[in-house]
Amino acid sequence: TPAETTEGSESKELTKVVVSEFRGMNYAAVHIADAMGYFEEQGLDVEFAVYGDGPVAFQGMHAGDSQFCMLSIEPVFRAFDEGLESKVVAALDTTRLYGFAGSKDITEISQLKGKTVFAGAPGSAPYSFIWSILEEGGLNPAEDVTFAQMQYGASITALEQGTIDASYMDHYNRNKFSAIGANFLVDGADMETKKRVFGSEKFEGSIITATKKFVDENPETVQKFVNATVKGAKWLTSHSDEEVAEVLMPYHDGSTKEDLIERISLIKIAYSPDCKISAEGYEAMENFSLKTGVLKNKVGFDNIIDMSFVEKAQDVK
Amino acid sequence: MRSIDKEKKRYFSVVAIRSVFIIAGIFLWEYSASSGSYNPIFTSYPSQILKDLIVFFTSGELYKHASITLTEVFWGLFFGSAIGILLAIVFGYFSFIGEIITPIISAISCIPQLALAPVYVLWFGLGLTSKIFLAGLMVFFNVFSATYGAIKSMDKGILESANLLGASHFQTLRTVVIPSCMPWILSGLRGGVSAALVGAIIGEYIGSKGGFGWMITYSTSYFNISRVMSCIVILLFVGLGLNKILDIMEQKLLVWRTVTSLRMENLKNQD
Amino acid sequence: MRSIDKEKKRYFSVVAIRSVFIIAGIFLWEYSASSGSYNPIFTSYPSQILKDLIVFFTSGELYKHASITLTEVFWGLFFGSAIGILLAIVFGYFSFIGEIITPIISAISCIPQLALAPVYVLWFGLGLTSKIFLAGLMVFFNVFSATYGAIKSMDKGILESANLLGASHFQTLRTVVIPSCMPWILSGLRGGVSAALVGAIIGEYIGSKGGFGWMITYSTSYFNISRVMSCIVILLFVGLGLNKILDIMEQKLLVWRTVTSLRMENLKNQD
Amino acid sequence: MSYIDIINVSKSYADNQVLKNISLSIKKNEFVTLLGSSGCGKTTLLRSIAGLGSIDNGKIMLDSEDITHKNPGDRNIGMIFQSYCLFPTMNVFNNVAYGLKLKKEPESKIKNEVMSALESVNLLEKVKSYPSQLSGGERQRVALARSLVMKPKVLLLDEPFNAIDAKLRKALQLKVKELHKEYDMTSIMVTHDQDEAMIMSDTIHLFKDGVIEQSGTSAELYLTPKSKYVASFMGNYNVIEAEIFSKITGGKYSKEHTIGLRPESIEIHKEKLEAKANEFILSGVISNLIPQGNIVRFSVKIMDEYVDVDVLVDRCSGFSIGDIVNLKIKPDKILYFD
Amino acid sequence: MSYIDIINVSKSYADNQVLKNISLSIKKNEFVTLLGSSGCGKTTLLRSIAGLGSIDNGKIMLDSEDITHKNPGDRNIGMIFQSYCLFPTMNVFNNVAYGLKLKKEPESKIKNEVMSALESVNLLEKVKSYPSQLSGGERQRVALARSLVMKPKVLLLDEPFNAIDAKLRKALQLKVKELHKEYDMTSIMVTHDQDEAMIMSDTIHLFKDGVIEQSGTSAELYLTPKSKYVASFMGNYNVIEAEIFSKITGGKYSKEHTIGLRPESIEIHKEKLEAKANEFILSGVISNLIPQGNIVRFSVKIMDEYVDVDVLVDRCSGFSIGDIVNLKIKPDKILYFD
Ligand SMILES: Nc1ncnc2c1ncn2[C@@H]1O[C@H](COP(=O)(O)OP(=O)(O)OP(=O)(O)O)[C@@H](O)[C@H]1O
Ligand SMILES: Nc1ncnc2c1ncn2[C@@H]1O[C@H](COP(=O)(O)OP(=O)(O)OP(=O)(O)O)[C@@H](O)[C@H]1O
Ligand SMILES: [Mg+2]
Ligand SMILES: [Mg+2]
Repeated sequence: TPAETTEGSESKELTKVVVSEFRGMNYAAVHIADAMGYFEEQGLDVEFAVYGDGPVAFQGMHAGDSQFCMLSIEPVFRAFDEGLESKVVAALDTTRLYGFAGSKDITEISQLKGKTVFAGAPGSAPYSFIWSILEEGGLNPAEDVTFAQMQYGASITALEQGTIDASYMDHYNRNKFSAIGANFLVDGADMETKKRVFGSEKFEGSIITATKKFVDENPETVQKFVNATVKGAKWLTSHSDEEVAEVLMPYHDGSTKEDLIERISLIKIAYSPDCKISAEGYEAMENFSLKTGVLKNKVGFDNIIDMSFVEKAQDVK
Repeated sequence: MRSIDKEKKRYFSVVAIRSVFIIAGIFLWEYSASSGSYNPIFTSYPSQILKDLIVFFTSGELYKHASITLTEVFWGLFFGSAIGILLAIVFGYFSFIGEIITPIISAISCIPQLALAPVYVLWFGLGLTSKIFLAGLMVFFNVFSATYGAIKSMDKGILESANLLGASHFQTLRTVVIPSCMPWILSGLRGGVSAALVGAIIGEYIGSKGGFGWMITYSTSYFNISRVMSCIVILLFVGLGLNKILDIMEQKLLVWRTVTSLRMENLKNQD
Repeated sequence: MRSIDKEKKRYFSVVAIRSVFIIAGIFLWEYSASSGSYNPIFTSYPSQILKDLIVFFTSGELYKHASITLTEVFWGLFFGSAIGILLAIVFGYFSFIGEIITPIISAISCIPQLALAPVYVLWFGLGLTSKIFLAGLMVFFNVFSATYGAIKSMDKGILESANLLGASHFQTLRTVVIPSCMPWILSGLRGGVSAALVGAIIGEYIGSKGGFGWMITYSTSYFNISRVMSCIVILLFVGLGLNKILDIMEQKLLVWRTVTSLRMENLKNQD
Repeated sequence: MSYIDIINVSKSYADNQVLKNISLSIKKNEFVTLLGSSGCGKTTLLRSIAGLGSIDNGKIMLDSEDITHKNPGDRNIGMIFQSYCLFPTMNVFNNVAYGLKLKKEPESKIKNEVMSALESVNLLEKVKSYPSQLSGGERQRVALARSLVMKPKVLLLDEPFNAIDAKLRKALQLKVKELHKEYDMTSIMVTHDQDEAMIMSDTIHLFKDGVIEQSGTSAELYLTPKSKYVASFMGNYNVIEAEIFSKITGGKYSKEHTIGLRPESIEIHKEKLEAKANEFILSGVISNLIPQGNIVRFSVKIMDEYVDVDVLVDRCSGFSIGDIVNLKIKPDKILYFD
Repeated sequence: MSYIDIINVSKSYADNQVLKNISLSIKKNEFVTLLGSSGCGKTTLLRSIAGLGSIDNGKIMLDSEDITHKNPGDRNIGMIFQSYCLFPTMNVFNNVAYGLKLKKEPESKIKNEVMSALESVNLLEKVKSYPSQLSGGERQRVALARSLVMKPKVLLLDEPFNAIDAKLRKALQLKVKELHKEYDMTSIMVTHDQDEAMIMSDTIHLFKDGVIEQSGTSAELYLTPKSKYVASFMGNYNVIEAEIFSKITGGKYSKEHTIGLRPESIEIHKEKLEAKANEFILSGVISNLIPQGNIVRFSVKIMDEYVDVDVLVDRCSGFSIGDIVNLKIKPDKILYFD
């Protein structure tokens, strides 16, 4: 396997590691670690494979395409139920900055009765989130609203056109939505609602995972990977938006520096400085998944989360 | 009589061998999945798909999604082929216009429609229209190019004959051009059937509230591969069914045609 | 001389009129976006796209992504058409096998490849292979059906002539079958060009490390429509370029063919 | 009054000028044949008359109307194409019925006319066959029936019988002639068969390289060819250069004209002959003998020259290869060419 | 020793039996013609010999080898197709050079042979044209050149000259005959032109409805046809039913046979004639007069019957329509059919 370590070799050959991801701002720590050469320091040669969707990226990992996968935790839970065992080895954020935007005339969740909303792909994290928001707002999501399914990129068009009445929104796209005069039914940074929906402010949903088998067989590689990631996270949380944007540029072909700065400024509050998943956060995530039907049975922290690598990584300089 | 019997025999052995192939494939799939040579979660396997199909059917969901997708496919096929044939004919008459516009059509057909999701939503919303448009567009590319090509390669002589015998433009079209281009139109339609199905599904990916495309995305994100496969199996059957209709049309419409085989021994036996 | 001049004149006026159309379209688009009749955020507009294209180019990103996508397209076209033509010929020889297998191919072409994303990833991983496979598969459907159809409709007489003059199977293929099916093969390739581009892009949607499909997904998720449009514009040009190559091949390879127009007046002027 | 006028018509394919300023008048109800070597432009001219090919220059008038730019379908012209051009998608019946159906004739009338046309071309058994299932001659007969059934005012026939056996051909020639008369048609036929041309036509126009070399009745062309070309094209004229003729007549011939002699105008005798005034008597050896149906053609070697002599098959007994014979050439049978 | 043996060959298209148990032997270096009405199965037989069509029953032997199931390309047979079947994608030169190129002959040799073949079919000017740019006759000549250039052991010609004008046709007939001899070919030709058949062939096989009605030299078939069918097919026999002949001879004819009379075997006179033993003298009126090249055919009306009489064009002066004439029929010229 490409993950074979070549310890002891004089020329310090790098271990090749492939990371599959659905490229987003959430995983900045890893990109920084890559850009700053932290992986190389650890003896890893990291390559990124970008998928159109998290769950597919995750399947790619299980099919042997990659060693690590960066995505939201829900598919990992779901797959666990299906018999695909994975270990979550680090988290990259502390909370979820998901938002929910209504069209001009929608100011209350309750107004969405009988309307069409977009909540991302069914079964995805945003979907569960919106589902809960709607329940919170006193609606029965299964009956009171129609979930339209579309490409994320089409959502803002659909909202403006009136094809849908409310849409899931990534926090970093907030300004685009306000440009079309959308109302923020749930603002990404609004912790109050979030606490009600998730049961906790902590919600370390953007994670790095690997298959259980890989973690069991290659603890050193995992450790090295996590070491670099944690170092990246530290750098990330201790530098200015401009500096971060500068470093991230190569990972976001097609975005200008201004775009990046804007997005970073919007979501940096959620960046995790230590990459840990708290017991409280896990509880919230598991409960939330159970509530929204992603999970059928409790999984249990230890069965799916392995924080030992992150713990060890904290001291690495 | 004799030769009809031969025909029938041949047909049955073709169908029989084909069935054997398919069944063998299914068994191999089932076996390799159940023997654990790979994790069946990625591809599911026949018995599981069958179970899921039954659930899909009995729950009434199949009907709901099928009716959505099939409506899109039907109208897509209809508009796509009608406009495709029509435009091919128009360009056949006004070849100057044809030369101007066909490269534009070729170029447009190179755009991955999925990328235009926002544009489609902008233009057509999330209803049937966008899916029909997309399916129709993809059918159009197929049928148009097949028909236009056939017209450009037509035998001039029979057009001239028809004209001399007093046929108007429209009559020539109906009685000579369309019948003699029929093999190509039908082959375009065969491509069109696939295109309509794929187009409708992609349309549903772009944005929809139901249909097999919706179901596939939904199931994919829940790792419910059996359901994805169920949808694919149904699409396969729809495709087969539509192709069968085309086969029948071919048999009815192309009685005049003799099919060429490249092998001398086969050629010989074709009377 | 005279008639060559006429040809040239005709060609230039075709190109000129086509350009006028395109430019008019661009202006209309620019105007309607800038006049605010709709929110340009959804479709962007020409001047913005141009600006973005310049950035895209100067940043070196264009080169990087283009080389990825074009590699996939190239190999997809290559394998898809090679296998398509080959299989069509094989089925032309062994028409019995052809009858058995073609319906299966038609049915498979009805599967929206996007739905099989997990399966492809399983089989081919994330590298070039999966994209080439997908592009190639879609090219294959086009080229195969065009070539197979052409072979089935070939004039038996010329096969017989070639055989009598001592041509072996392979020689007949090379000297008679392929040249006389060339109009259809080229038309299949035209469809194949689109298919390769679309296939490569869809492959990149499923998962990739770069390429226009990657760029489109990425940009879409940040609502960066100008970039999406830039990619589409580039794909359009790639499509036009490849079609131009086919035009040139057509001119070289099909000197023997006279093109039919349905209009009597046009027919008349074709010598 | 002429009915069809072809006035200064020219036509080129690229550098190859096929019709060179051709003018031709055809009277109403005339049956005209175009003769000429292969590739000389006969089909091109017929197609121009039908309106199927553009012409570069000139005018075509039909019944005093300029039809040069008129749509072929509006000319009431029927044409039997050299390559038949049957509709491959229609069976024999529908091919023949095509034109009548377009005219919206009543079903029963169509059926009657088609069946009788098919009967006259002897194809009743093939009504349901498709063109791809017919033999060459059968296809040609369908093409014939398809045009005849329309009873056009002008009928153009491009080698209409060349794939049909002699016996049926005779019958069809008669049939066409009959329809031509019955329906007051004006017909223009291309044929390579001199007999056919002579039997059927009122006037023959002989082409050479895109110009008309000679026009006239078949007898005129046959008996008084204007040039060597016509002579050699029409019959099987012995064309003998002045010098050579002078040599074989032992210097008795002293003019400078090349001479033409029809093979059947030469008398052949075994006995010695006396030459009367201006007559030539040549003596030679029979070197070959080719039966050609009702005549036998002797090739007689005189010095180093061969002269053809035709004799009715029943008058030729007694001659065989190697025999020494005397040929008598009467002066009025000799044609002189420049 | 026969070279090609066709043994009990049968072939049907659906319900239509085209070849009915045909057997035929052809000697090495023979030039054979197949005659028969259109649609009687001539092309089908040729194709079977070439190996292009399957046969239902029977065997085909070439040089004592059973080739029934041998690949056409391995038979060293050349064929000129009725429909030419030129390669539309190649120009004239390449069409003709095709077979030689496959044989990997040296370039220069190919060029020479092709050019000389094209010269002999008079197509040098068209070397670069594509088939779609040729006239009908030109296409046929390309087809001819393409086969001849190969010098096959067996040459099958399916109406090889029917689109070519008479003058060139003569030359090509000679050319083919010449090559036939020079290269020891065995040739089988289909033609509708009796003259052609007679000029070219050693043996004629006359078909009728898928069986061979009569085989023989042209003279045999012409002079001693075995049946009414052969008689009416070969010449322009007057076929007269016994009853009618009895009537027009005033009862002098009393047998029960239908009789056949070649038009040129009848003497025509203006003066009254005395009948010698067994001779018949009939008197009638000239009702029509058709010039046919070197002969003129009189149609003489005797009571209600028409009898054709052929006279060389130079011997017929003095006769015109409406004249009363006397016909003399010699007994040895009469053929009797059942
Ligand atoms: N593919 C076919 N399917 C059915 N019938 C056919 C087919 N080909 C030929 N026939 C029939 O077989 C018979 C003999 O055809 P063939 O071509 O041998 O005739 P032929 O003697 O060459 O006539 P011609 O002189 O007109 O060329 C014809 O009646 C024809 O209609
Ligand atoms: N489409 C074309 N392009 C170029 N040249 C052509 C074309 N059609 C015909 N010709 C040439 O024009 C000349 C006359 O052709 P046309 O068909 O009129 O001859 P034709 O007298 O009918 O001969 P045939 O007796 O052989 O049928 C020929 O030399 C031919 O090669
Ligand atoms: Mg012609
Ligand atoms: Mg034939």
